[in-house]
Amino acid sequence: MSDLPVLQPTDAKRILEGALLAAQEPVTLADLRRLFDEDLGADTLRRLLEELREEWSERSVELVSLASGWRFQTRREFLPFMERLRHERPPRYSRAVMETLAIIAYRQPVTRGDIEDLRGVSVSASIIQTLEARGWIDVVGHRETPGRPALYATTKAFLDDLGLRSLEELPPLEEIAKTVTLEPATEPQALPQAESAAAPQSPDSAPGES
Amino acid sequence: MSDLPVLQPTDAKRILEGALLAAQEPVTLADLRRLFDEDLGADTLRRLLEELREEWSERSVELVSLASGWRFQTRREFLPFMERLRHERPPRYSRAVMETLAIIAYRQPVTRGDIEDLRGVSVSASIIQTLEARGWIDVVGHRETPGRPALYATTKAFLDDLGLRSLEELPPLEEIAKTVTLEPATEPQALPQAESAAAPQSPDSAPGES
Amino acid sequence: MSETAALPVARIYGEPLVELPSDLYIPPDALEVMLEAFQGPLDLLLYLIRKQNLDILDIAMAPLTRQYLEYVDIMRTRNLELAAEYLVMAAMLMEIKSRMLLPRPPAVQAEEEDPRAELVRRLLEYEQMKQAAHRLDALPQSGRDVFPIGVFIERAAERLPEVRTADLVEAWRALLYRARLSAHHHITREELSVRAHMSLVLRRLQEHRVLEFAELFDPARGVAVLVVTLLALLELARESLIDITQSESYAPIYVRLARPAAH
Repeated sequence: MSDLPVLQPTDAKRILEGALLAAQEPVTLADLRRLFDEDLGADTLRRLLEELREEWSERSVELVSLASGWRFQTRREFLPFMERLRHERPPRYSRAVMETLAIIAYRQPVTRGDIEDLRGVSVSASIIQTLEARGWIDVVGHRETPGRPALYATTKAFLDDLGLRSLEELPPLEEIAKTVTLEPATEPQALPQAESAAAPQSPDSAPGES
Repeated sequence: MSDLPVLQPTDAKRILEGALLAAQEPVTLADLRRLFDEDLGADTLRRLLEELREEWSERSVELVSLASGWRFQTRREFLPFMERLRHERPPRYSRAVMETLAIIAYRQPVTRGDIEDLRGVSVSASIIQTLEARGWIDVVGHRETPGRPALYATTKAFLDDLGLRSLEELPPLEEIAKTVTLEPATEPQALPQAESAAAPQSPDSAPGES
Repeated sequence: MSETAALPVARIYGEPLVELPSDLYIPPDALEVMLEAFQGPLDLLLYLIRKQNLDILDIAMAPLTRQYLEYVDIMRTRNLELAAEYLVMAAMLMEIKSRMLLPRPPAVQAEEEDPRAELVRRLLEYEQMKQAAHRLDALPQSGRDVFPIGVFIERAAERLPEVRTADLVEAWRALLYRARLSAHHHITREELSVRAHMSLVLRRLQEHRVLEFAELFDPARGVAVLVVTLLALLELARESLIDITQSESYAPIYVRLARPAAH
């Protein structure tokens, strides 16, 4: 960029930039610090990263902070151009896969049986395999019930790939029961709370309100 | 676009930059020209690329022109820094290479034309060379059609390196098919709807312009 | 559902039914698509309920059960593969309906749980997850909407990429999606083994130029392999990749690569 001050390749920011551009995977702050001979304080490092992010703010590629660190990636707005170059629409997961993923993300850790109860249908092995192969879920333990079913949870790679830093950044669950007229409104933020969503049957709630 | 204001012709450089940074392999001039709606003369394109190269001349990453096209790569002087991060990611084959390999594995023996038909895009010689050099595919014959194209098949080394005893151990294709949505990307509300299911929209309606 | 829209055509448990359910007609061609579109009985129920703007917390069991059963019947008469879950749900709906029809003393009614409670809980929970799935799908996804940058690293010795079968699966999935290769849904394991043996035969013919027909078969490997080898030979001949010749009846049959002299 012409308006960037000319910097020497030895400059710390240029080193960070080069390392991040070449990394592909998110790089942790700890790894980034290992780039430098003398210790670069965590604060300095963070400041440099913020400056870098700012420098890249007007470009097709952006520097983002994810669950497992920092990386450069194309902006979403750049997708039409990516498609011209790749001649291809990247694949989308089927609804079955996405629903399974959502249940694992919001209700983790869950067993395959839990997922089947919630979806009301059996969950094929290939769906679980797809999510495992993508590195988005893994087995974090077993439930101590007959058969010791595996407990699935989402991984850091899942967060990274969806541009999130933590599970708290997942889109909040919609309060489906909002049509309830009798019950006092539940806390707006009440996260995965099956009970509050399901609780009330109001036999005389007016059907007029759509 | 929020951050990239409507891309002006002057932004052509930023588009080129994004495309080249995101490409895993060198990009040809012809491919780069396809990024733009109106034809960008070859001279203009070359001038922009030279300007871009100049912009990057003081950084850890450089833009280089190779026989097969243009690409960004880390500067040799930067390698010592990269090595400190080295233990990082193992190298990966590009999607084009992986898809070509998958087609040869599942559909062998196939010609380059067969692969192109399946992928819907041309398959560069370098992709085939990559797989041949690795010893994973070889020519097992020629199809007796004009040009006598070579027929490719996977080798024993391929099976060995993937830990398979035979091709039958590859995951069955029907299972894979089940995890892919074959519908065009739908709006959140569109499904299930008898109407839209009965008359699916054109599957190729592009998300952006194009 | 506005009161002004139309006069109710019927009253069901005191609730006006303004119009006859109109959404049950499914064009025959679309049936299988529909079946695929629904993720299961809960999904179908939600659709039926939402389609009529029914309050999910006050489901009118009779019309819902009837619509559901009609739908299931259509699927059955057309011999579509009907997941067992659909029938389980049908049974559950009928049970709830019958329990609601039974007269109960007011005192009992007050403390007894509404028989629909469990169904409502499941529907709400499922709908919540369904929406969550949509929202997850709407997030920018790496590899689909945004792409990680990893510029080429100039280095002395190249490390070779590792490939696992999962990577091949992923690659094939991308292909399938992109090309919507309907023709390739039908590829089976068996077909793959034929293609694998096609490669083997070609490989052997490259070494030996000409082989006697029988030499290509190894009875020690079992009947299945014999059959697959034969199928591979037939397919190779069909694709004009090999020539099979016999000078006269009962003479040996020879197999060679097609027109080897041309090369």
